[in-house]
Amino acid sequence: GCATKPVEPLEVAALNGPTGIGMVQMLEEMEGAENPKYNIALYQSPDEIVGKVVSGELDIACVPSNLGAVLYNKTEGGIKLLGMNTLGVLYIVENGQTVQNIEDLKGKTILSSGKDSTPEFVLNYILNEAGLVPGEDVTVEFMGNHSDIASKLMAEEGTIALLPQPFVTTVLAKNENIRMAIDVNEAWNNLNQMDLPMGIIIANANVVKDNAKGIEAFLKDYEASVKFIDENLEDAAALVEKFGIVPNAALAKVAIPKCNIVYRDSSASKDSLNKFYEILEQANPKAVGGKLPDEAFYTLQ
Amino acid sequence: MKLSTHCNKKIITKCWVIFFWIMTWQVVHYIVGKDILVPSFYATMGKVFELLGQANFYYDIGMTFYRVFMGVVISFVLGSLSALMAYFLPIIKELFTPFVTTLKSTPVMAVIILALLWFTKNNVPIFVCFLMCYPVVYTSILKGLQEVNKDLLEMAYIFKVKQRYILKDLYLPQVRPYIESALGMIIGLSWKVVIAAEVLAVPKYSMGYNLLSAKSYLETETLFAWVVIIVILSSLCEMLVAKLIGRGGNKI
Amino acid sequence: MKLSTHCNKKIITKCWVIFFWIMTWQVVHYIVGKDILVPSFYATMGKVFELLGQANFYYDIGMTFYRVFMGVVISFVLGSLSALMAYFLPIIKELFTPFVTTLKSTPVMAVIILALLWFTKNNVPIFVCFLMCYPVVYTSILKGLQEVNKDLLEMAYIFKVKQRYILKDLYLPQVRPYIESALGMIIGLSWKVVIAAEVLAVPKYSMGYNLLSAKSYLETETLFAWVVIIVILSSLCEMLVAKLIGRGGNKI
Amino acid sequence: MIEIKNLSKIYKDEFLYRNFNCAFEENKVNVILGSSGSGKTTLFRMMLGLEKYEAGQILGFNHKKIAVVFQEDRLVEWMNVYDNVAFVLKSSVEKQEMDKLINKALELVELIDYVNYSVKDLSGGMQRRVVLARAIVCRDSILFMDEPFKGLDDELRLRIITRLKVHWRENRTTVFLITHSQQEGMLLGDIIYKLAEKPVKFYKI
Amino acid sequence: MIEIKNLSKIYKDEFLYRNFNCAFEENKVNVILGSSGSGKTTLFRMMLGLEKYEAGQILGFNHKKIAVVFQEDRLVEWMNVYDNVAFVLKSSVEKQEMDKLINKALELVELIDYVNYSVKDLSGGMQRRVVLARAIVCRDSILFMDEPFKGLDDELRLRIITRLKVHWRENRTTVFLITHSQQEGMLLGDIIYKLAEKPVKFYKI
Ligand SMILES: Nc1ncnc2c1ncn2[C@@H]1O[C@H](COP(=O)(O)OP(=O)(O)OP(=O)(O)O)[C@@H](O)[C@H]1O
Ligand SMILES: Nc1ncnc2c1ncn2[C@@H]1O[C@H](COP(=O)(O)OP(=O)(O)OP(=O)(O)O)[C@@H](O)[C@H]1O
Ligand SMILES: [Mg+2]
Ligand SMILES: [Mg+2]
Repeated sequence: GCATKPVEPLEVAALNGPTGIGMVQMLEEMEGAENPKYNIALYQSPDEIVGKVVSGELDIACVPSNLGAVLYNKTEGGIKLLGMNTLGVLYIVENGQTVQNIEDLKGKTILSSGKDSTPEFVLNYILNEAGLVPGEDVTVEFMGNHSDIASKLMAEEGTIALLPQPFVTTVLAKNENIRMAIDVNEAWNNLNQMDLPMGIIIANANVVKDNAKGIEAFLKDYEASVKFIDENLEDAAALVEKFGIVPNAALAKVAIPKCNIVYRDSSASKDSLNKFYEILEQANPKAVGGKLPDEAFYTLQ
Repeated sequence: MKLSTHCNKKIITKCWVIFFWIMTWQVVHYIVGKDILVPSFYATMGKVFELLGQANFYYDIGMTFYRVFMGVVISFVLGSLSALMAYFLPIIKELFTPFVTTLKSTPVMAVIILALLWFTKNNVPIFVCFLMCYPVVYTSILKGLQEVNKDLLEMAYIFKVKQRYILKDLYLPQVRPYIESALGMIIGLSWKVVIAAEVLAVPKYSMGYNLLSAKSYLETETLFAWVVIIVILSSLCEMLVAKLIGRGGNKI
Repeated sequence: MKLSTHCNKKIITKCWVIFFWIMTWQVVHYIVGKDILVPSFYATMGKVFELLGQANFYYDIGMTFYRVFMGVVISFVLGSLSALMAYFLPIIKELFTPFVTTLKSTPVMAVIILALLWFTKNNVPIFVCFLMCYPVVYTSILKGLQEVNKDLLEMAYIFKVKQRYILKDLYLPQVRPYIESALGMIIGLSWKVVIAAEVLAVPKYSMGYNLLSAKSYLETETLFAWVVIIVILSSLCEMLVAKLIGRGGNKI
Repeated sequence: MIEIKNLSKIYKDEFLYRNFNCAFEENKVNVILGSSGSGKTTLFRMMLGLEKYEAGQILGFNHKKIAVVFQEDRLVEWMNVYDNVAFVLKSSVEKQEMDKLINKALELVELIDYVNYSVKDLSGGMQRRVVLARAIVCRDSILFMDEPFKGLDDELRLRIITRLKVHWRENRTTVFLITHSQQEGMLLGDIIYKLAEKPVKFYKI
Repeated sequence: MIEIKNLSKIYKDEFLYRNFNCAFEENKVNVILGSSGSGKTTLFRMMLGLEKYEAGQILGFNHKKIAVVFQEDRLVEWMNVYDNVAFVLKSSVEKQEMDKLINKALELVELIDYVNYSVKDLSGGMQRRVVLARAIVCRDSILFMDEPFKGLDDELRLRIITRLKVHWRENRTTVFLITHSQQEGMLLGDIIYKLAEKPVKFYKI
């Protein structure tokens, strides 16, 4: 009887940013399909995704990597890691020429968004490793969202800020005095010999158990979509514009390669993710939901 | 003849006032000196007309308007009904007071996760709008009811006038200024709140989403253009409601 | 003796009401069935007491309270002053109407970057609070002034009573219900808005920041604990203001 | 029979009424005289159930229809003359009959030309006459009138009083009438009571 | 001399006053009689500058102090008796003198025992007496009185009128008094005017 029943589409959520870009090909395929395999929705803020993951409304979701650990702990193992989809996209940008390396930040003020999330922890980590104490040697001013920082960066000369892609590209395109001063991901790589995981794919544990085939198919499609972006930048940029992730294709063409969109399955992501969580936990256990996720988070059975 | 000169004079004053504020805007523009922070009036108007030419624009407005409308209607209806109940039944008042106080001061952000769970994306802004507007309506109308002339109520009671006439002919005209002031407050508030909530919940068709993307992409002119459009729409709503109320009954 | 029984009865009603809402909370908790969405009353209270034991807690509260206080005072003072001016000078009213309409419907998000530029981080929430509360005060008090009894004003005018006595003895008592309703509305509103703005501007010491991190880490119990604290603080403020107003003059 | 038994009423720790007893006759015009501040209006308010009293009973009003001229006008400011009168009728009377009744009442008080005037546009005496019309329009009601002719000039007052007298005789209306004018009392009253001050005593004249 | 020249006033497209002329004497009590709705209050309001008129002039009031008993009470409900009277005085008189003046005025209207009563707790006639006190407390003012003794019983009214008569004679007060009672007019008036209706004509009696 099972075969005759029409398959329920998987409910998929991604953020309206790099994680969404990774799925443009799937979005395109699902549009107008008779029996779509997936229902993909792009969300603006993680808040929405959180509620729906907890209530079980969503089957698969792309979330910032620390939120994955938090959700895993708070739902007591109700979710599982499917893979890593975005690597580091953070840059320190400057409206001026004073900062060439991390040590130059001494005595300066950095604007940053993402209080209590990945940007804060990463920034603190690399500053500490460079021998600078955040709050003493460097002032970090947090602001509510990226665009406020971007505006301020453009309006005031001498501003230094920590920004993610694709904002960096947008800002650079708008004002030629602004430049990328430090590639934070590179700095992280140098310190840890590992990638900086920014975004991951998670799934509802029940769905993983009951619909293993569907999940597997999804991951295949996702991988294909990532490959498509890598190989057909032109077409991908057009789609990114079409789904409203970036306002125009020209900008998207510059931004996409910088967004570090990848696909690594759960076992391949485990090490770098675990390392990342360890660093977070040392900084603030709450950032991973109280404790490190255990083995079950990484295994799909 | 006399009336029309009077009207003309009023319109002329209005024009001067608008001119005054536009000048103020331009002065601020020059003082700040950065297009990305405060664009000029001229550039903003250009964007407004550009927007007016787009088909999607009307759909976005329509959806947002629908949310504002629902938010206002729901909070107004529930607000006045519960104020009425609270006025007539002291026990309901006792029950509602802590509830309304809570609503009044619960930060939207704190319940947004819950809200997103309970409602679909499209309706979250309506809920948030309700959360902000309901206490305003309730507080204002309850106050109005409490200030109703007791002498007239005694009179109607003695003459055994039916409750429905007492409500319609005595309460309504006296509570009307409070209703008007509540409506005046929530119409502006609702536009602002619905759009703020749209920025959080990002329904597909919405003005909030446009505002957000204008801001994300640092298109300050577009941002200002949207603000201008919002202000105009909200004033239109207010005028419309004032007209409707004005016609609905005689002035007290 | 009689008074005290009356008081006792009132307190008992209050207790029942609070009990009722706590039960409702628990019922919702059981229905939703997920601690991370709706924690139990018991767990929330536990968190509240945990927070009460922390030293930083009081500093956060103090700073937020300062912002709420400033926001309320500034918007109340400017709101009533401009309503007074608008009432007495028609030209000012003409000038202010579009300004207030604009304020009423301008989405906060759209001006936050300007605000961050003009004010320091610590003061942005005050500005945002002003933006939300000022139109409420203005609208309500202007309405109140327009509803003042004209007969008494004529009387005072004929007897050549000084303007200051007219304001104090005739206007004030009649506008008081409107002032009260405005204050009742903005005190709740201001807590909510200040905290929302703190989430946007992230000043170092603030309740909004705590709320935000509770939310980021999905510590729903802490989140609810903060909401409880906010509601209690805002009710206390409201009660305090009601006391002050009640003492400030005789009831109309 | 309308009876008041052992009525006591205290204002500011002073007895205004103390073990007060009296009986009024039905289908008659009961006039109540008394100096300013003696307690006439308070008596009315207690009989109407608008004022609480410390002890005693007031009997005879069960389920009877009542119409009142309050000492103050209590007109509904934002309505016109017709609507003010109609307001007390429309809960019990059909539209068509109402029109007839209202016209009759307004003719009696000589305001038929002002039906559509807003009450704010009337002179003080005219407003008082609307109040009067609002009470007498109620047929089969016990009438309570607290200085109904206040502010009317002598001639007009006499004309109205004469008409009312006929009208009340015919319908055997029960009326309670407070007045300050002995003349009015004499003209209209079947029985006249005079109040002596605190605590109130009653004298039949 | 207070003069009204060619005054015209239109209400609802009808002339209430049309080319109306008259002169009142100062330091005298000018009584104005006229039936209900004839235009007395309107005349007062025009003289006081509270009502606009279509044409004409009213002369003789420049910078004079004025006190009024309006036809309605216009008491400040949320104040007590003392404060209601003090309200019109405190802009021009010292606290100490004010006390004396208020006491005298309240004695004249027999309300001295009620100084601290809230006006809401007074009977209708007592409220009217407060209104009266509020006007006569203003020395050196031209008095405008619209049915000041409305709602007072005959005896009290006579006592008050007698006192006022002496008082006004002594101080040569200019008074404009509207009344419906011929008797009051006779007792108090130096000159009596009678209004004939629309458009108003004046007869000196
Ligand atoms: N605002 C108004 N609009 C239209 N007509 C008015 C207005 N005010 C007064 N009138 C009319 O003017 C006439 C005179 O009114 P006024 O108040 O002067 O009478 P009055 O002589 O004082 O009578 P009363 O003794 O009853 O107080 C009345 O017929 C009244 O209907
Ligand atoms: N609410 C109140 N509180 C205290 N005293 C009151 C109150 N109402 C009335 N009184 C007192 O009761 C007495 C009688 O008042 P009432 O109004 O019955 O007088 P009245 O006979 O109607 O006089 P008038 O002819 O002046 O209207 C007055 O002395 C008044 O001061
Ligand atoms: Mg009385
Ligand atoms: Mg009059």
